[in-house]
Amino acid sequence: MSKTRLATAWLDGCSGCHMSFLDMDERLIELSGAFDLVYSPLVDFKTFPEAVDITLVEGAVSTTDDVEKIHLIRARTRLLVAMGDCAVTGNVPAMRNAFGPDAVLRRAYFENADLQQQTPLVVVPKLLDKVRPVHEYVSVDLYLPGCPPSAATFHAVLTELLANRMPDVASLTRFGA
Amino acid sequence: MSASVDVKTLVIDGVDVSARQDQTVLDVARENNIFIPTLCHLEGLSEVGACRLCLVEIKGSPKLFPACVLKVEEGMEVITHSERLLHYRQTILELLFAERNHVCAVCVANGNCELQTIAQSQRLTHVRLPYRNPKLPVDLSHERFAADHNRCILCTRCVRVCAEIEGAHVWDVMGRGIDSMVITDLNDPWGSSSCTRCGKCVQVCPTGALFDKSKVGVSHPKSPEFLPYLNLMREEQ
Amino acid sequence: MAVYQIPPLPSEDKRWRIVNGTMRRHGYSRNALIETLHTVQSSFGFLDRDSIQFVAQSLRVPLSQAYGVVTFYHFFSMKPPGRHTCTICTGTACYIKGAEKVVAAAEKHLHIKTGETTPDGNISLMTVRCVGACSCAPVALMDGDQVGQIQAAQVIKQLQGWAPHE
Amino acid sequence: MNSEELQQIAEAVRLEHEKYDYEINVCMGAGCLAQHSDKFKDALAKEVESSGKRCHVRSAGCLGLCAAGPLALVDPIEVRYGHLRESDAKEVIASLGGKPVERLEMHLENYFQGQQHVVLENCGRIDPEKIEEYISRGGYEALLKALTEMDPQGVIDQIAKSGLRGRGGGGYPTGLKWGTVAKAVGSPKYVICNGDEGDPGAFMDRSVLEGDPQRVIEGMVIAAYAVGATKGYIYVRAEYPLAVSRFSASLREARRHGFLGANICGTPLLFDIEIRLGAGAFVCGEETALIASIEGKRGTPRTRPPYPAVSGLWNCPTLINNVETFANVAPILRNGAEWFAGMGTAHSKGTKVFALTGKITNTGLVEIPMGMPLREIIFSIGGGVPDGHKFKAVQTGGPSGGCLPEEHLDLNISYDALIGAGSMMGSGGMIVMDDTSCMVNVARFFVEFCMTESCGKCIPCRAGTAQMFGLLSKICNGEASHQDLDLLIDLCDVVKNTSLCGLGQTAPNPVLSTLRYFRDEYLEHIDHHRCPAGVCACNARTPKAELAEVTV
Repeated sequence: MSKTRLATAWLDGCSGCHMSFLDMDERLIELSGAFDLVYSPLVDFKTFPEAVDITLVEGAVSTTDDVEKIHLIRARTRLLVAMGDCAVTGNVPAMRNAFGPDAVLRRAYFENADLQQQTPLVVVPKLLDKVRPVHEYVSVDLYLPGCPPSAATFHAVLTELLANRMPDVASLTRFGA
Repeated sequence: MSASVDVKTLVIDGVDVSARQDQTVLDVARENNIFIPTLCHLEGLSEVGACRLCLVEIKGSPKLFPACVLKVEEGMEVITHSERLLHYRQTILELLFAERNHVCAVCVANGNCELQTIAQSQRLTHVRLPYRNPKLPVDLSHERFAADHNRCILCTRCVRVCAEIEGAHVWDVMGRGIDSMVITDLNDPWGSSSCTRCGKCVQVCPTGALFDKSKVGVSHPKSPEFLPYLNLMREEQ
Repeated sequence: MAVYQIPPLPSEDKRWRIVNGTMRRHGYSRNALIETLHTVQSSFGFLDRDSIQFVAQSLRVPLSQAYGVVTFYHFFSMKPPGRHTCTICTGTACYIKGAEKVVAAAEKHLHIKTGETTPDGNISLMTVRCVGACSCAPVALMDGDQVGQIQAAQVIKQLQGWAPHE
Repeated sequence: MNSEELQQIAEAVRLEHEKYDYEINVCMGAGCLAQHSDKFKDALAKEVESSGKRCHVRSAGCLGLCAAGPLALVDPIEVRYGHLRESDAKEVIASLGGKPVERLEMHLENYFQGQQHVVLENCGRIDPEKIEEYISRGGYEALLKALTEMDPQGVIDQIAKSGLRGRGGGGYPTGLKWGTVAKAVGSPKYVICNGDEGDPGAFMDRSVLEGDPQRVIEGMVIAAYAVGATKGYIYVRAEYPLAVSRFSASLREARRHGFLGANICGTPLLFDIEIRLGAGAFVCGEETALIASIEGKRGTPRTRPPYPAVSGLWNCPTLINNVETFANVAPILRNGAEWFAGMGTAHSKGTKVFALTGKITNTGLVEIPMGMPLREIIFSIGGGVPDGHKFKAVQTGGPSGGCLPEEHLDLNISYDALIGAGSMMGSGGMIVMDDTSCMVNVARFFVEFCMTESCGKCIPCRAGTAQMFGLLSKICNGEASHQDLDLLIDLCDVVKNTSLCGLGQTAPNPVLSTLRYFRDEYLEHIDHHRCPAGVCACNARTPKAELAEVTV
């Protein structure tokens, strides 16, 4: 049996979910026999590959770049997992929705900047008007709430997914867990 | 209580139970360890039947009934858990989560929140509805407490406990529909209102909407259990 | 038990006596709250903090409850009205006959949204849920006078007529 | 007041009327008044004086066709004039005894043929501010009959036998309700008349209150006798100032004649009525919300049971009926339950007043026997859709009702038939739409209404209607997906089945009925980003377009 092609991706989030993922520690080694990590911010792949079995997406959709990424990921993934509260609910990144992106940029690049007060226009992608959870852009197959989901949750979920079963998420984690 | 209280027998989720005639289905279910989710109900306060989470099915009726105000009847067959009820409860919870800004991860009530706990018990893992993300105030004017309207679910427990138990009626609801909001006095800052500083509203608040400022950054469990006891003491006096 | 003292009238303004009259007629009963608020609004044109507080305390209604009542009913306004008021009906019959276009035209002309008053305090633009004159739809109330089968141009003309003459 | 005195008053009015060859009833309803019917009336009176003709000019109630106002009806020749101006007075008076004024006359044979006036029998034919005129047309006979010849149970039996059902929308059997209140333990008991006609697009109650207020008072007093109530309230919208002032004046008149107060008509009956003003909240049409409002509180409904019949105003047994229901009471007692039950269908008896408006030739009040096909009301009485447009839908039941298409026009009006078709009777708004209306936009209009009128107490209605409005707006804007439509349908189910009161439980009806009959219009917005009727501003936005407009 060929190994499951697993990917993880990082949109607008704090990377805490990825840290928690790594917190599986030695259990990660135990699981790693069953998958190949084909794309992840944890490793150095440049492009998101074709024919991925499972992708764990951390973070909300908050920039034009995120929108492109998530559509690409969805197109190339069989089972998409919204990983963590930002991907599932918008969470902390979405707290700016009540104020709008301009207020955020003004705060970051003008009020709190001592030198060179200006809005970056190149390299940094444009902020969307509203930060949205992943499922408002593409269909999601499994939701894994938690901020972040615990290492134990990751372990239980991955064990099930790698065995081609759907895990019972509600018994493992919740919003804000 | 008079000695000649009628006893009724009914069936809840296939279990035969008996009840006093003045009891509600919710009371009897809880006595028999049958869990029905509630948010606006709190033992010791009047019932408003507003959160709709305790809706149950009665055999023979297409309608749903809120268990918190439904009086028991002889021979009644109650169903508290079904696919249909689960779907309705989940959707109601989704409506609550999408209505305001419930950011559990950074909420003072995280881990001690009834909304959060019930969402998990109803197996809710995401919200299909678009988040409304309204801009709402946080009132920090009170010396001891704070009100974060982003977390309020308008259960009106604070309004009822203040009016019915403390007797001050400092809290009420202003506006209507989606614009409703709990207020103190004439929509005054809580700190300069006629608040008696008793803190009951904070203890009965099911979410992080009303909280004790000293508990920010540490665990903030609420203790509304004093209510039935307090009512009993009053009856005795 | 302490005897409850009705608070003194807020000012010499004679209109407070009318308000007090309504409360007295109802024996200062709590259930006269809405009736009394109607009297305040018809006497003063709107309700403010002082008037709500006076009425609430006179009737022994909790302040928050009185404020809750005022903000629940859309007939009550907490903003002073403009010198002129243009109220456009947005009931079903009026909607079917294009009241939305009239509202949009009035908003554009006055540079305000419905529910607002022009910055010079001259004109308030309001909408109402059916005045019961559906046969004459679409309907507007121009300073309270009902005008039927209105068209945008006609309403704009009236609004122009209300503009302050320099 | 006894029956001799009543007859004396009626006789005096008759004698007075015999002095005249003609009576001209000038409509003083709010619609006609707004078009200065009062000035026309004054001109007419002046003209009568100078002409020396034996003609009586009367301020009358609503004549029905408000769009053609100011209106006047000339008795006994049954000539109706419309669009009257002050300057027309001379011509109208001069024509008396000769040919009617052709240029002003309205030919409305079709409009009146098929109508049957019970509730509106006096509207436009009496001066609503003169109780004597009401008495001269049989007014208060029913009350005297009830007080002197019947016991309270006998009155309830008659109402039950007549088959009268609540005219406010729900259609609950009136006799049954009265019986429950009569049997309820507790005192005092209250009678409340629900005049909070909040349904946008309906003005039946307004016209009755303005045109024949004594009829409502008589109905309420009879009800008070039947159920044993001592105090009554009528809750009227503050948006109806004329109805409020006419009704207040009528209450004073009724008191003066001993129909209200202590010892009504010389019997031990004690009953009086107080007016309470609404303040702009549609939800107060719901009976428990209305009670809260009379108590001076926020008009939020509460869970039932207990029903108001058992525990209502100040927790006392309370009878709540709508204006039109009370207006039917006196004729039933006067003419007998069998007479009333002889009109209508098996389960919907009597007549129903509708406010016929929208894209229809004859807009106005119509009263028809239950069981009449919708087609007859719209195309015969209403004269069909004007300006060469095509009929598309008729909306009944207000924000709680639904839109019925062409294929349902042969439906016979009754409570059950309308519900079966996905709409409801409601209080009597009937709005006709033609091909220039977008049914998705219509659904959005009603959902927006329910959203702004939701009291906010229960979450499904408070947030559910707001979410439904958001999804409908998305569809109207051509930005929605099929997933959004599925979500909308799911929300409709949840809001309908879990809301606390009737407002929320029926709020999805306009969406569900338009989805049932006009699904293709929804799909057109979703699949092709266009509005077939050209109403919605569909700008064919795609996710790409949304990206392009993001700025920093």
